[in-house]
Amino acid sequence: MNAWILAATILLGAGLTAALWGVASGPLSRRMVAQNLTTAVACPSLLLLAQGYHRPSYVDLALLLALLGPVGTLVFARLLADELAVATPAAWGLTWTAAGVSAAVVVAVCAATGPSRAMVKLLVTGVLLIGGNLVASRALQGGFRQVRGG
Amino acid sequence: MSRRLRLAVLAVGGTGLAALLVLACLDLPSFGGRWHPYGEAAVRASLDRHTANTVAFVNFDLRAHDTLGEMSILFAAVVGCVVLLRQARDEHREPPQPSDVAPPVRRYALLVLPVALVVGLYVVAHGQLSPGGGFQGGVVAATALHLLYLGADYRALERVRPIGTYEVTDALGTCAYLVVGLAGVLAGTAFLANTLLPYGTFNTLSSGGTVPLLNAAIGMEVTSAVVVLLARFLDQAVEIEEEQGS
Amino acid sequence: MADAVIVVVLLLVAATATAAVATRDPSRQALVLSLQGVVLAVLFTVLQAPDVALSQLAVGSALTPLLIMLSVRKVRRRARTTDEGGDG
Amino acid sequence: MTHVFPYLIAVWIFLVGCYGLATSRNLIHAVGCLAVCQSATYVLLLAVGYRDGATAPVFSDLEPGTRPLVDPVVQALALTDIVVGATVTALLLALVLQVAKRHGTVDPDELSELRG
Repeated sequence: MNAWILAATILLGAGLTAALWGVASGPLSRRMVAQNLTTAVACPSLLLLAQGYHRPSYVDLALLLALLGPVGTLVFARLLADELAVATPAAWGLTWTAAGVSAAVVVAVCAATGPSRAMVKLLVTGVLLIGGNLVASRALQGGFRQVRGG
Repeated sequence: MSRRLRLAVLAVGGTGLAALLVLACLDLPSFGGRWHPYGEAAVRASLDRHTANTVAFVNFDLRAHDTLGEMSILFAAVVGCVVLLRQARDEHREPPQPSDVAPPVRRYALLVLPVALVVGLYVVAHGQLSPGGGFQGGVVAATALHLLYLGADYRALERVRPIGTYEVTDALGTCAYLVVGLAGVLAGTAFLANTLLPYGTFNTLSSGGTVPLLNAAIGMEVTSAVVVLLARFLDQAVEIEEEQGS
Repeated sequence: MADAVIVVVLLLVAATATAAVATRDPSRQALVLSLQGVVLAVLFTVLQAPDVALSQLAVGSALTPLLIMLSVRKVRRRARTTDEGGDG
Repeated sequence: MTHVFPYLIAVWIFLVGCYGLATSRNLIHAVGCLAVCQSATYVLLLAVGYRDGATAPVFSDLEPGTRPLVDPVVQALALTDIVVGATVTALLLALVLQVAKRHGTVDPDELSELRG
Protein backbone atom coordinates (compact mmCIF):
# COMPACT_ATOMS: atom_id res chain seq x y z
CA MET A 1 0.00 0.00 0.00
CA ASN A 2 1.53 3.31 -1.08
CA ALA A 3 0.59 6.94 -0.53
CA TRP A 4 -1.56 7.10 -3.69
CA ILE A 5 -3.74 4.21 -2.61
CA LEU A 6 -3.93 5.58 0.94
CA ALA A 7 -5.15 8.92 -0.45
CA ALA A 8 -7.70 7.11 -2.62
CA THR A 9 -8.91 5.07 0.38
CA ILE A 10 -9.46 8.19 2.47
CA LEU A 11 -11.17 10.07 -0.38
CA LEU A 12 -13.43 7.11 -1.17
CA GLY A 13 -14.24 6.33 2.44
CA ALA A 14 -15.14 9.89 3.39
CA GLY A 15 -16.63 11.11 0.09
CA LEU A 16 -18.73 8.11 -0.81
CA THR A 17 -20.05 7.69 2.73
CA ALA A 18 -21.19 11.31 2.62
CA ALA A 19 -22.69 10.79 -0.84
CA LEU A 20 -24.52 7.65 0.30
CA TRP A 21 -25.89 9.40 3.37
CA GLY A 22 -27.07 12.31 1.21
CA VAL A 23 -28.57 10.19 -1.53
CA ALA A 24 -30.51 7.87 0.77
CA SER A 25 -32.22 10.47 2.97
CA GLY A 26 -33.65 13.95 2.97
CA PRO A 27 -35.45 15.97 0.31
CA LEU A 28 -35.01 15.35 -3.40
CA SER A 29 -32.75 18.38 -3.94
CA ARG A 30 -30.24 17.04 -1.42
CA ARG A 31 -30.30 13.60 -3.01
CA MET A 32 -29.58 15.08 -6.42
CA VAL A 33 -26.60 17.08 -5.12
CA ALA A 34 -25.27 13.92 -3.44
CA GLN A 35 -25.67 11.92 -6.66
CA ASN A 36 -23.70 14.58 -8.51
CA LEU A 37 -21.03 14.47 -5.79
CA THR A 38 -20.48 10.74 -6.50
CA THR A 39 -18.77 11.46 -9.81
CA ALA A 40 -16.63 14.20 -8.29
CA VAL A 41 -15.40 11.77 -5.59
CA ALA A 42 -15.07 8.52 -7.55
CA CYS A 43 -13.33 9.94 -10.61
CA PRO A 44 -10.30 11.48 -8.77
CA SER A 45 -10.10 8.28 -6.69
CA LEU A 46 -9.86 6.21 -9.88
CA LEU A 47 -7.02 8.45 -11.07
CA LEU A 48 -5.23 7.98 -7.73
CA LEU A 49 -5.73 4.21 -7.91
CA ALA A 50 -4.39 4.05 -11.47
CA GLN A 51 -1.28 5.86 -10.25
CA GLY A 52 -1.05 3.71 -7.11
CA TYR A 53 -1.20 0.44 -9.04
CA HIS A 54 1.29 1.75 -11.68
CA ARG A 55 -1.23 0.94 -14.42
CA PRO A 56 -1.70 3.86 -16.87
CA SER A 57 -4.39 1.88 -18.69
CA TYR A 58 -6.71 2.21 -15.67
CA VAL A 59 -7.01 5.93 -16.52
CA ASP A 60 -9.61 4.89 -19.14
CA LEU A 61 -11.98 4.23 -16.25
CA ALA A 62 -11.68 7.75 -14.91
CA LEU A 63 -12.10 9.13 -18.44
CA LEU A 64 -15.31 7.16 -18.94
CA LEU A 65 -16.69 8.20 -15.55
CA ALA A 66 -15.85 11.85 -16.22
CA LEU A 67 -17.87 11.55 -19.45
CA LEU A 68 -20.85 9.52 -18.25
CA GLY A 69 -21.24 10.69 -14.64
CA PRO A 70 -22.56 14.15 -15.60
CA VAL A 71 -24.77 12.47 -18.24
CA GLY A 72 -26.37 10.45 -15.44
CA THR A 73 -26.99 13.62 -13.42
CA LEU A 74 -28.49 15.31 -16.51
CA VAL A 75 -30.87 12.33 -16.86
CA PHE A 76 -32.21 12.95 -13.35
CA ALA A 77 -32.23 16.74 -13.74
CA ARG A 78 -34.22 16.42 -16.94
CA LEU A 79 -36.71 13.75 -15.89
CA LEU A 80 -37.32 15.13 -12.39
CA ALA A 81 -37.39 18.77 -13.52
CA ASP A 82 -40.96 19.40 -12.39
CA GLU A 83 -40.20 18.16 -8.86
CA LEU A 84 -36.92 20.08 -8.73
CA ALA A 85 -38.64 23.32 -9.72
CA VAL A 86 -40.31 23.36 -6.29
CA ALA A 87 -37.07 23.20 -4.29
CA THR A 88 -33.96 24.19 -6.20
CA PRO A 89 -30.80 22.70 -4.75
CA ALA A 90 -28.08 25.26 -4.09
CA ALA A 91 -24.69 23.83 -3.22
CA TRP A 92 -22.12 25.94 -4.99
CA GLY A 93 -19.74 25.68 -2.01
CA LEU A 94 -19.73 21.91 -2.35
CA THR A 95 -19.38 22.10 -6.13
CA TRP A 96 -16.35 24.36 -5.99
CA THR A 97 -14.76 22.25 -3.24
CA ALA A 98 -15.23 19.15 -5.42
CA ALA A 99 -13.77 21.00 -8.41
CA GLY A 100 -10.78 22.05 -6.29
CA VAL A 101 -10.14 18.49 -5.08
CA SER A 102 -10.42 17.18 -8.66
CA ALA A 103 -7.98 19.82 -9.94
CA ALA A 104 -5.49 19.07 -7.13
CA VAL A 105 -5.62 15.31 -7.85
CA VAL A 106 -5.20 15.81 -11.61
CA VAL A 107 -2.23 18.13 -11.07
CA ALA A 108 -0.59 15.70 -8.62
CA VAL A 109 -1.04 12.71 -10.93
CA CYS A 110 0.20 14.75 -13.92
CA ALA A 111 3.30 15.77 -11.98
CA ALA A 112 3.99 12.12 -11.18
CA THR A 113 3.48 11.06 -14.80
CA GLY A 114 5.65 13.68 -16.48
CA PRO A 115 5.04 15.15 -19.93
CA SER A 116 3.86 12.41 -22.31
CA ARG A 117 0.80 11.14 -24.14
CA ALA A 118 -0.52 9.76 -20.86
CA MET A 119 -0.47 13.28 -19.42
CA VAL A 120 -2.65 14.56 -22.28
CA LYS A 121 -5.22 11.90 -21.43
CA LEU A 122 -5.08 12.91 -17.76
CA LEU A 123 -5.61 16.58 -18.64
CA VAL A 124 -8.57 15.73 -20.92
CA THR A 125 -10.06 13.68 -18.08
CA GLY A 126 -9.58 16.58 -15.68
CA VAL A 127 -11.18 19.12 -17.98
CA LEU A 128 -14.15 16.83 -18.67
CA LEU A 129 -14.53 16.07 -14.97
CA ILE A 130 -14.50 19.67 -13.74
CA GLY A 131 -16.54 20.99 -16.68
CA GLY A 132 -19.08 18.20 -16.34
CA ASN A 133 -19.37 18.76 -12.61
CA LEU A 134 -20.03 22.50 -13.02
CA VAL A 135 -22.55 21.98 -15.82
CA ALA A 136 -24.37 19.25 -13.89
CA SER A 137 -24.66 21.58 -10.88
CA ARG A 138 -25.98 24.29 -13.18
CA ALA A 139 -28.49 21.83 -14.66
CA LEU A 140 -29.79 21.00 -11.19
CA GLN A 141 -30.59 24.68 -10.62
CA GLY A 142 -33.32 25.10 -13.16
CA GLY A 143 -31.34 23.91 -16.17
CA PHE A 144 -34.52 22.43 -17.57
CA ARG A 145 -37.78 24.33 -17.40
CA GLN A 146 -40.31 21.61 -17.90
CA VAL A 147 -43.11 21.89 -20.40
CA ARG A 148 -45.79 19.30 -20.98
CA GLY A 149 -44.35 16.17 -22.58
CA GLY A 150 -40.74 17.01 -23.44
CA MET B 1 -51.77 -15.21 1.26
CA SER B 2 -51.83 -12.38 3.78
CA ARG B 3 -48.92 -10.02 4.11
CA ARG B 4 -47.90 -11.24 7.56
CA LEU B 5 -47.97 -14.90 6.54
CA ARG B 6 -45.87 -14.08 3.50
CA LEU B 7 -43.30 -12.27 5.64
CA ALA B 8 -43.14 -15.27 7.99
CA VAL B 9 -42.53 -17.65 5.06
CA LEU B 10 -39.88 -15.23 3.76
CA ALA B 11 -38.16 -15.11 7.16
CA VAL B 12 -38.00 -18.92 7.42
CA GLY B 13 -36.80 -19.38 3.85
CA GLY B 14 -34.36 -16.47 4.05
CA THR B 15 -32.78 -17.76 7.26
CA GLY B 16 -32.32 -21.20 5.74
CA LEU B 17 -30.86 -19.79 2.55
CA ALA B 18 -28.54 -17.49 4.52
CA ALA B 19 -27.27 -20.39 6.63
CA LEU B 20 -26.60 -22.54 3.56
CA LEU B 21 -24.86 -19.69 1.69
CA VAL B 22 -22.63 -18.87 4.68
CA LEU B 23 -21.70 -22.56 5.05
CA ALA B 24 -20.86 -22.65 1.33
CA CYS B 25 -18.72 -19.50 1.66
CA LEU B 26 -16.72 -20.98 4.54
CA ASP B 27 -15.69 -23.83 2.23
CA LEU B 28 -14.60 -21.62 -0.68
CA PRO B 29 -10.88 -21.18 -1.35
CA SER B 30 -9.78 -18.26 0.80
CA PHE B 31 -9.89 -14.72 -0.64
CA GLY B 32 -6.68 -13.59 -2.33
CA GLY B 33 -5.22 -17.11 -2.55
CA ARG B 34 -2.47 -18.06 -4.97
CA TRP B 35 -4.19 -21.06 -6.58
CA HIS B 36 -5.74 -20.06 -9.96
CA PRO B 37 -5.00 -22.88 -12.45
CA TYR B 38 -7.58 -21.80 -15.04
CA GLY B 39 -6.46 -18.19 -14.91
CA GLU B 40 -2.83 -19.14 -15.45
CA ALA B 41 -3.74 -21.43 -18.35
CA ALA B 42 -5.81 -18.64 -19.94
CA VAL B 43 -2.95 -16.13 -19.61
CA ARG B 44 -0.50 -18.59 -21.24
CA ALA B 45 -2.92 -19.28 -24.13
CA SER B 46 -3.51 -15.55 -24.58
CA LEU B 47 0.21 -14.79 -24.82
CA ASP B 48 0.60 -17.68 -27.30
CA ARG B 49 -1.97 -16.05 -29.55
CA HIS B 50 -0.56 -12.51 -29.19
CA THR B 51 -3.64 -11.00 -27.51
CA ALA B 52 -2.64 -8.36 -24.97
CA ASN B 53 -5.97 -8.19 -23.12
CA THR B 54 -6.50 -11.63 -21.62
CA VAL B 55 -10.11 -10.86 -20.67
CA ALA B 56 -10.99 -10.06 -24.29
CA PHE B 57 -9.13 -13.21 -25.30
CA VAL B 58 -11.24 -15.35 -22.96
CA ASN B 59 -14.42 -13.73 -24.25
CA PHE B 60 -13.74 -13.93 -27.96
CA ASP B 61 -11.48 -16.97 -28.28
CA LEU B 62 -11.51 -19.47 -25.41
CA ARG B 63 -15.15 -18.91 -24.55
CA ALA B 64 -16.43 -17.53 -27.86
CA HIS B 65 -19.33 -20.00 -27.75
CA ASP B 66 -20.40 -18.60 -24.40
CA THR B 67 -20.30 -15.06 -25.79
CA LEU B 68 -22.47 -16.26 -28.68
CA GLY B 69 -25.00 -17.37 -26.08
CA GLU B 70 -24.84 -14.05 -24.23
CA MET B 71 -25.25 -12.23 -27.52
CA SER B 72 -28.39 -14.22 -28.34
CA ILE B 73 -29.86 -13.34 -24.93
CA LEU B 74 -29.14 -9.68 -25.65
CA PHE B 75 -30.73 -9.97 -29.10
CA ALA B 76 -33.78 -11.79 -27.72
CA ALA B 77 -34.22 -9.19 -24.96
CA VAL B 78 -34.18 -6.38 -27.53
CA VAL B 79 -36.69 -8.19 -29.76
CA GLY B 80 -38.88 -8.73 -26.70
CA CYS B 81 -38.77 -5.02 -25.79
CA VAL B 82 -39.56 -3.97 -29.35
CA VAL B 83 -42.60 -6.28 -29.39
CA LEU B 84 -43.84 -5.26 -25.92
CA LEU B 85 -43.40 -1.51 -26.39
CA ARG B 86 -44.79 -1.10 -29.90
CA GLN B 87 -47.59 1.38 -30.43
CA ALA B 88 -50.89 -0.36 -29.76
CA ARG B 89 -54.13 0.27 -31.63
CA ASP B 90 -55.63 2.28 -28.75
CA GLU B 91 -52.66 4.65 -28.56
CA HIS B 92 -51.71 7.65 -30.60
CA ARG B 93 -48.61 9.77 -30.96
CA GLU B 94 -48.52 13.30 -29.66
CA PRO B 95 -45.35 15.19 -30.58
CA PRO B 96 -43.86 16.68 -27.39
CA GLN B 97 -43.20 20.39 -27.12
CA PRO B 98 -39.53 21.32 -27.15
CA SER B 99 -38.03 21.66 -23.71
CA ASP B 100 -36.37 24.85 -22.50
CA VAL B 101 -32.74 23.96 -21.78
CA ALA B 102 -30.34 26.41 -20.13
CA PRO B 103 -27.67 27.51 -22.65
CA PRO B 104 -24.60 26.19 -20.73
CA VAL B 105 -26.19 22.75 -20.44
CA ARG B 106 -27.04 22.72 -24.15
CA ARG B 107 -23.52 23.79 -25.13
CA TYR B 108 -22.01 21.14 -22.85
CA ALA B 109 -24.20 18.39 -24.34
CA LEU B 110 -23.38 19.33 -27.93
CA LEU B 111 -19.66 19.60 -27.07
CA VAL B 112 -19.41 16.32 -25.17
CA LEU B 113 -21.49 14.30 -27.64
CA PRO B 114 -18.72 13.92 -30.27
CA VAL B 115 -16.08 13.36 -27.55
CA ALA B 116 -18.16 10.56 -26.01
CA LEU B 117 -18.75 8.95 -29.42
CA VAL B 118 -15.00 8.97 -30.12
CA VAL B 119 -14.25 7.53 -26.66
CA GLY B 120 -16.85 4.80 -27.27
CA LEU B 121 -15.23 3.88 -30.59
CA TYR B 122 -11.78 3.98 -28.94
CA VAL B 123 -12.92 1.60 -26.22
CA VAL B 124 -14.30 -0.81 -28.85
CA ALA B 125 -11.26 -0.58 -31.12
CA HIS B 126 -8.69 -1.12 -28.35
CA GLY B 127 -10.67 -3.98 -26.80
CA GLN B 128 -7.98 -6.59 -27.45
CA LEU B 129 -5.18 -4.37 -26.06
CA SER B 130 -6.30 -2.27 -23.09
CA PRO B 131 -9.35 -2.60 -20.82
CA GLY B 132 -12.49 -2.30 -22.88
CA GLY B 133 -14.17 -4.01 -25.78
CA GLY B 134 -17.36 -4.26 -27.76
CA PHE B 135 -19.69 -4.60 -24.80
CA GLN B 136 -18.43 -1.53 -22.93
CA GLY B 137 -17.73 0.73 -25.89
CA GLY B 138 -21.08 -0.09 -27.47
CA VAL B 139 -22.97 1.07 -24.40
CA VAL B 140 -20.90 4.27 -24.17
CA ALA B 141 -21.47 5.19 -27.83
CA ALA B 142 -25.20 4.50 -27.60
CA THR B 143 -25.59 6.47 -24.36
CA ALA B 144 -23.63 9.35 -25.88
CA LEU B 145 -26.16 9.66 -28.69
CA HIS B 146 -28.87 10.35 -26.12
CA LEU B 147 -27.09 13.51 -24.97
CA LEU B 148 -29.07 15.03 -27.82
CA TYR B 149 -32.30 14.27 -25.96
CA LEU B 150 -30.88 15.55 -22.68
CA GLY B 151 -29.23 18.67 -24.04
CA ALA B 152 -31.40 19.65 -26.97
CA ASP B 153 -34.78 18.00 -27.38
CA TYR B 154 -36.45 14.84 -28.53
CA ARG B 155 -37.01 16.04 -32.10
CA ALA B 156 -33.28 16.61 -32.60
CA LEU B 157 -32.57 13.06 -31.48
CA GLU B 158 -35.23 11.64 -33.79
CA ARG B 159 -33.67 13.39 -36.78
CA VAL B 160 -30.24 11.76 -36.34
CA ARG B 161 -31.55 8.37 -35.31
CA PRO B 162 -33.30 6.39 -38.02
CA ILE B 163 -34.51 3.45 -35.94
CA GLY B 164 -34.90 1.13 -38.93
CA THR B 165 -31.19 1.43 -39.72
CA TYR B 166 -30.23 0.56 -36.14
CA GLU B 167 -32.53 -2.46 -36.14
CA VAL B 168 -30.82 -3.69 -39.33
CA THR B 169 -27.36 -2.99 -37.86
CA ASP B 170 -28.29 -4.97 -34.77
CA ALA B 171 -29.16 -8.01 -36.92
CA LEU B 172 -26.04 -7.47 -39.06
CA GLY B 173 -23.81 -7.47 -35.98
CA THR B 174 -25.33 -10.77 -34.85
CA CYS B 175 -24.87 -12.24 -38.34
CA ALA B 176 -21.27 -10.99 -38.56
CA TYR B 177 -20.41 -12.91 -35.39
CA LEU B 178 -21.93 -16.10 -36.83
CA VAL B 179 -20.23 -15.56 -40.20
CA VAL B 180 -16.79 -15.24 -38.55
CA GLY B 181 -17.58 -18.44 -36.66
CA LEU B 182 -18.69 -20.29 -39.79
CA ALA B 183 -15.62 -19.10 -41.68
CA GLY B 184 -13.62 -21.26 -39.27
CA VAL B 185 -15.71 -24.28 -40.27
CA LEU B 186 -15.24 -23.55 -43.98
CA ALA B 187 -11.48 -23.20 -43.46
CA GLY B 188 -11.49 -26.76 -42.17
CA THR B 189 -11.17 -26.21 -38.41
CA ALA B 190 -14.01 -25.72 -35.93
CA PHE B 191 -16.84 -23.24 -35.34
CA LEU B 192 -15.43 -20.00 -33.82
CA ALA B 193 -11.92 -21.48 -33.69
CA ASN B 194 -9.31 -18.71 -33.78
CA THR B 195 -7.08 -20.26 -36.46
CA LEU B 196 -8.25 -18.29 -39.48
CA LEU B 197 -6.02 -15.21 -39.44
CA PRO B 198 -2.36 -14.65 -38.57
CA TYR B 199 -1.94 -13.62 -34.91
CA GLY B 200 0.01 -10.46 -35.81
CA THR B 201 2.45 -8.49 -33.67
CA PHE B 202 1.80 -8.51 -29.91
CA ASN B 203 0.16 -5.32 -28.59
CA THR B 204 -0.89 -3.83 -31.96
CA LEU B 205 -4.42 -3.17 -33.21
CA SER B 206 -4.36 -6.05 -35.71
CA SER B 207 -3.09 -8.69 -33.25
CA GLY B 208 -5.10 -11.63 -31.95
CA GLY B 209 -6.47 -13.29 -35.10
CA THR B 210 -10.29 -13.19 -35.15
CA VAL B 211 -10.56 -11.53 -31.71
CA PRO B 212 -10.78 -7.94 -33.11
CA LEU B 213 -13.36 -9.03 -35.69
CA LEU B 214 -15.65 -10.66 -33.14
CA ASN B 215 -15.07 -7.68 -30.83
CA ALA B 216 -16.17 -5.27 -33.58
CA ALA B 217 -19.26 -7.39 -34.35
CA ILE B 218 -20.25 -7.28 -30.67
CA GLY B 219 -19.60 -3.54 -30.53
CA MET B 220 -21.89 -3.01 -33.51
CA GLU B 221 -24.60 -5.18 -32.01
CA VAL B 222 -24.50 -3.67 -28.53
CA THR B 223 -24.52 -0.08 -29.84
CA SER B 224 -27.56 -0.62 -32.03
CA ALA B 225 -29.30 -2.80 -29.43
CA VAL B 226 -29.04 -0.08 -26.76
CA VAL B 227 -30.12 2.64 -29.21
CA VAL B 228 -33.19 0.60 -30.22
CA LEU B 229 -34.05 -0.16 -26.59
CA LEU B 230 -33.79 3.46 -25.46
CA ALA B 231 -35.74 4.58 -28.53
CA ARG B 232 -38.66 2.32 -27.56
CA PHE B 233 -38.62 3.55 -23.97
CA LEU B 234 -38.38 7.20 -25.05
CA ASP B 235 -41.27 6.70 -27.46
CA GLN B 236 -43.39 5.33 -24.64
CA ALA B 237 -42.35 7.91 -22.06
CA VAL B 238 -42.42 11.01 -24.25
CA GLU B 239 -44.58 10.54 -27.30
CA ILE B 240 -47.16 7.78 -27.12
CA GLU B 241 -50.39 8.77 -25.39
CA GLU B 242 -53.30 6.51 -24.59
CA GLU B 243 -56.71 7.33 -25.99
CA GLN B 244 -58.91 8.94 -23.34
CA GLY B 245 -61.41 6.64 -21.68
CA SER B 246 -60.11 3.45 -23.27
CA MET C 1 -6.68 -9.56 4.73
CA ALA C 2 -5.37 -7.85 1.66
CA ASP C 3 -5.78 -4.10 1.49
CA ALA C 4 -7.67 -1.58 3.57
CA VAL C 5 -9.08 -0.09 0.37
CA ILE C 6 -10.80 -3.37 -0.54
CA VAL C 7 -12.45 -3.60 2.88
CA VAL C 8 -13.62 0.03 2.76
CA VAL C 9 -15.15 -0.35 -0.70
CA LEU C 10 -16.76 -3.72 0.14
CA LEU C 11 -18.47 -2.14 3.15
CA LEU C 12 -19.63 0.76 0.96
CA VAL C 13 -21.08 -1.70 -1.58
CA ALA C 14 -23.01 -3.53 1.14
CA ALA C 15 -24.32 -0.22 2.53
CA THR C 16 -25.43 1.10 -0.89
CA ALA C 17 -27.17 -2.20 -1.69
CA THR C 18 -29.07 -1.98 1.58
CA ALA C 19 -29.97 1.67 0.91
CA ALA C 20 -31.12 0.82 -2.63
CA VAL C 21 -33.53 -1.81 -1.29
CA ALA C 22 -34.75 0.40 1.57
CA THR C 23 -35.59 3.30 -0.75
CA ARG C 24 -39.13 2.47 -1.81
CA ASP C 25 -39.92 5.24 -4.29
CA PRO C 26 -38.61 4.09 -7.73
CA SER C 27 -37.28 7.50 -8.79
CA ARG C 28 -35.37 7.90 -5.50
CA GLN C 29 -34.20 4.30 -5.83
CA ALA C 30 -32.80 5.09 -9.28
CA LEU C 31 -30.58 7.74 -7.65
CA VAL C 32 -29.24 5.19 -5.15
CA LEU C 33 -28.79 2.61 -7.92
CA SER C 34 -26.67 5.03 -9.94
CA LEU C 35 -24.50 5.55 -6.84
CA GLN C 36 -24.32 1.77 -6.41
CA GLY C 37 -23.18 1.42 -10.03
CA VAL C 38 -20.24 3.76 -9.40
CA VAL C 39 -19.31 2.11 -6.08
CA LEU C 40 -19.37 -1.32 -7.74
CA ALA C 41 -17.12 0.01 -10.51
CA VAL C 42 -14.64 1.23 -7.88
CA LEU C 43 -14.80 -2.19 -6.17
CA PHE C 44 -14.04 -3.95 -9.45
CA THR C 45 -11.10 -1.60 -9.97
CA VAL C 46 -9.58 -2.41 -6.58
CA LEU C 47 -10.18 -6.12 -7.30
CA GLN C 48 -8.02 -5.56 -10.42
CA ALA C 49 -10.80 -6.08 -12.96
CA PRO C 50 -10.71 -2.89 -15.09
CA ASP C 51 -12.67 -4.50 -17.95
CA VAL C 52 -15.55 -5.35 -15.65
CA ALA C 53 -15.36 -1.92 -14.04
CA LEU C 54 -15.67 -0.25 -17.46
CA SER C 55 -18.69 -2.40 -18.20
CA GLN C 56 -20.29 -1.48 -14.87
CA LEU C 57 -19.55 2.24 -15.33
CA ALA C 58 -21.04 2.28 -18.83
CA VAL C 59 -24.21 0.50 -17.70
CA GLY C 60 -24.63 1.70 -14.13
CA SER C 61 -23.88 5.42 -14.33
CA ALA C 62 -26.27 6.46 -17.11
CA LEU C 63 -28.08 3.62 -18.89
CA THR C 64 -29.92 1.84 -16.04
CA PRO C 65 -31.02 5.11 -14.36
CA LEU C 66 -32.28 6.40 -17.72
CA LEU C 67 -34.32 3.22 -18.32
CA ILE C 68 -35.83 3.29 -14.82
CA MET C 69 -36.63 7.02 -14.95
CA LEU C 70 -38.31 6.66 -18.35
CA SER C 71 -40.45 3.81 -17.01
CA VAL C 72 -41.37 5.88 -13.94
CA ARG C 73 -42.38 8.77 -16.15
CA LYS C 74 -44.52 6.55 -18.38
CA VAL C 75 -46.33 5.01 -15.40
CA ARG C 76 -46.92 8.46 -13.85
CA ARG C 77 -48.22 9.90 -17.11
CA ARG C 78 -50.53 6.94 -17.49
CA ALA C 79 -51.91 7.43 -14.00
CA ARG C 80 -52.44 11.15 -14.72
CA THR C 81 -54.29 10.68 -18.03
CA THR C 82 -56.46 7.92 -16.51
CA ASP C 83 -57.42 10.23 -13.62
CA GLU C 84 -58.35 13.02 -16.03
CA GLY C 85 -60.37 10.55 -18.15
CA GLY C 86 -62.16 9.29 -15.04
CA ASP C 87 -63.11 12.81 -13.92
CA GLY C 88 -64.29 13.99 -17.31
CA MET D 1 -13.10 -15.10 9.24
CA THR D 2 -11.30 -12.43 7.22
CA HIS D 3 -10.43 -14.79 4.37
CA VAL D 4 -14.13 -15.18 3.48
CA PHE D 5 -15.24 -11.59 4.22
CA PRO D 6 -15.87 -10.60 0.56
CA TYR D 7 -17.96 -13.74 -0.01
CA LEU D 8 -20.09 -12.87 3.01
CA ILE D 9 -20.63 -9.37 1.61
CA ALA D 10 -21.87 -10.99 -1.63
CA VAL D 11 -24.26 -13.18 0.42
CA TRP D 12 -25.53 -10.09 2.27
CA ILE D 13 -26.17 -8.19 -0.98
CA PHE D 14 -28.02 -11.17 -2.43
CA LEU D 15 -30.22 -11.66 0.64
CA VAL D 16 -31.00 -7.94 0.94
CA GLY D 17 -32.02 -7.91 -2.73
CA CYS D 18 -34.25 -10.95 -2.19
CA TYR D 19 -35.89 -9.29 0.82
CA GLY D 20 -36.57 -6.19 -1.28
CA LEU D 21 -38.05 -8.30 -4.09
CA ALA D 22 -40.38 -10.13 -1.74
CA THR D 23 -41.66 -7.07 0.12
CA SER D 24 -41.76 -4.63 -2.78
CA ARG D 25 -44.98 -2.63 -3.29
CA ASN D 26 -44.02 -1.36 -6.74
CA LEU D 27 -42.91 -3.48 -9.70
CA ILE D 28 -40.34 -0.89 -10.86
CA HIS D 29 -38.79 -1.00 -7.38
CA ALA D 30 -38.76 -4.81 -7.63
CA VAL D 31 -36.80 -4.62 -10.89
CA GLY D 32 -34.27 -2.38 -9.10
CA CYS D 33 -33.97 -4.96 -6.29
CA LEU D 34 -33.34 -7.66 -8.89
CA ALA D 35 -30.46 -5.52 -10.21
CA VAL D 36 -29.08 -5.49 -6.64
CA CYS D 37 -29.32 -9.32 -6.52
CA GLN D 38 -27.45 -9.52 -9.83
CA SER D 39 -24.61 -7.38 -8.52
CA ALA D 40 -24.06 -9.95 -5.73
CA THR D 41 -23.00 -12.50 -8.36
CA TYR D 42 -20.41 -10.09 -9.80
CA VAL D 43 -18.93 -9.43 -6.35
CA LEU D 44 -18.73 -13.18 -5.66
CA LEU D 45 -17.15 -14.03 -9.03
CA LEU D 46 -14.50 -11.32 -8.84
CA ALA D 47 -13.71 -12.11 -5.19
CA VAL D 48 -13.07 -15.74 -6.19
CA GLY D 49 -10.67 -14.61 -8.92
CA TYR D 50 -8.69 -12.14 -6.78
CA ARG D 51 -5.11 -12.80 -5.75
CA ASP D 52 -3.15 -10.81 -3.15
CA GLY D 53 -0.80 -8.23 -4.61
CA ALA D 54 -1.72 -9.17 -8.17
CA THR D 55 -2.69 -6.93 -11.07
CA ALA D 56 -5.00 -7.17 -14.09
CA PRO D 57 -3.92 -9.56 -16.91
CA VAL D 58 -3.92 -6.74 -19.46
CA PHE D 59 -0.55 -6.38 -21.18
CA SER D 60 -0.92 -3.10 -23.05
CA ASP D 61 1.16 -1.36 -20.34
CA LEU D 62 2.72 -4.35 -18.58
CA GLU D 63 5.62 -6.66 -19.41
CA PRO D 64 4.30 -10.28 -19.32
CA GLY D 65 5.68 -12.29 -16.40
CA THR D 66 6.77 -9.33 -14.24
CA ARG D 67 3.88 -9.27 -11.75
CA PRO D 68 1.41 -11.86 -10.40
CA LEU D 69 -1.95 -11.78 -12.18
CA VAL D 70 -5.59 -12.18 -11.13
CA ASP D 71 -7.86 -14.74 -12.80
CA PRO D 72 -9.19 -13.46 -16.18
CA VAL D 73 -11.79 -16.22 -16.64
CA VAL D 74 -14.18 -15.00 -13.91
CA GLN D 75 -13.72 -11.42 -15.14
CA ALA D 76 -14.85 -12.43 -18.62
CA LEU D 77 -17.95 -14.09 -17.13
CA ALA D 78 -18.89 -10.98 -15.12
CA LEU D 79 -18.17 -8.56 -17.97
CA THR D 80 -20.63 -10.00 -20.50
CA ASP D 81 -23.24 -10.56 -17.83
CA ILE D 82 -23.31 -6.89 -16.78
CA VAL D 83 -24.29 -5.64 -20.25
CA VAL D 84 -26.67 -8.53 -20.92
CA GLY D 85 -28.16 -8.00 -17.44
CA ALA D 86 -28.93 -4.37 -18.34
CA THR D 87 -30.88 -5.41 -21.45
CA VAL D 88 -32.76 -8.03 -19.43
CA THR D 89 -33.61 -5.25 -16.92
CA ALA D 90 -34.96 -3.29 -19.88
CA LEU D 91 -37.09 -6.29 -20.92
CA LEU D 92 -38.50 -6.57 -17.38
CA LEU D 93 -39.28 -2.83 -17.33
CA ALA D 94 -41.09 -3.26 -20.67
CA LEU D 95 -43.17 -6.03 -19.06
CA VAL D 96 -43.93 -3.69 -16.12
CA LEU D 97 -45.13 -1.02 -18.55
CA GLN D 98 -47.43 -3.61 -20.17
CA VAL D 99 -48.79 -4.58 -16.73
CA ALA D 100 -49.39 -0.92 -15.94
CA LYS D 101 -51.26 -0.53 -19.20
CA ARG D 102 -53.41 -3.66 -18.86
CA HIS D 103 -54.26 -3.44 -15.16
CA GLY D 104 -53.73 0.21 -14.31
CA THR D 105 -51.49 -0.52 -11.33
CA VAL D 106 -47.89 -1.54 -10.61
CA ASP D 107 -48.51 -2.78 -7.05
CA PRO D 108 -48.11 -6.58 -6.98
CA ASP D 109 -50.59 -6.90 -4.10
CA GLU D 110 -53.33 -5.11 -6.01
CA LEU D 111 -52.49 -7.20 -9.06
CA SER D 112 -53.05 -10.49 -7.22
CA GLU D 113 -56.36 -9.16 -5.88
CA LEU D 114 -57.45 -8.33 -9.44
CA ARG D 115 -56.76 -11.86 -10.57
CA GLY D 116 -58.29 -13.63 -7.53
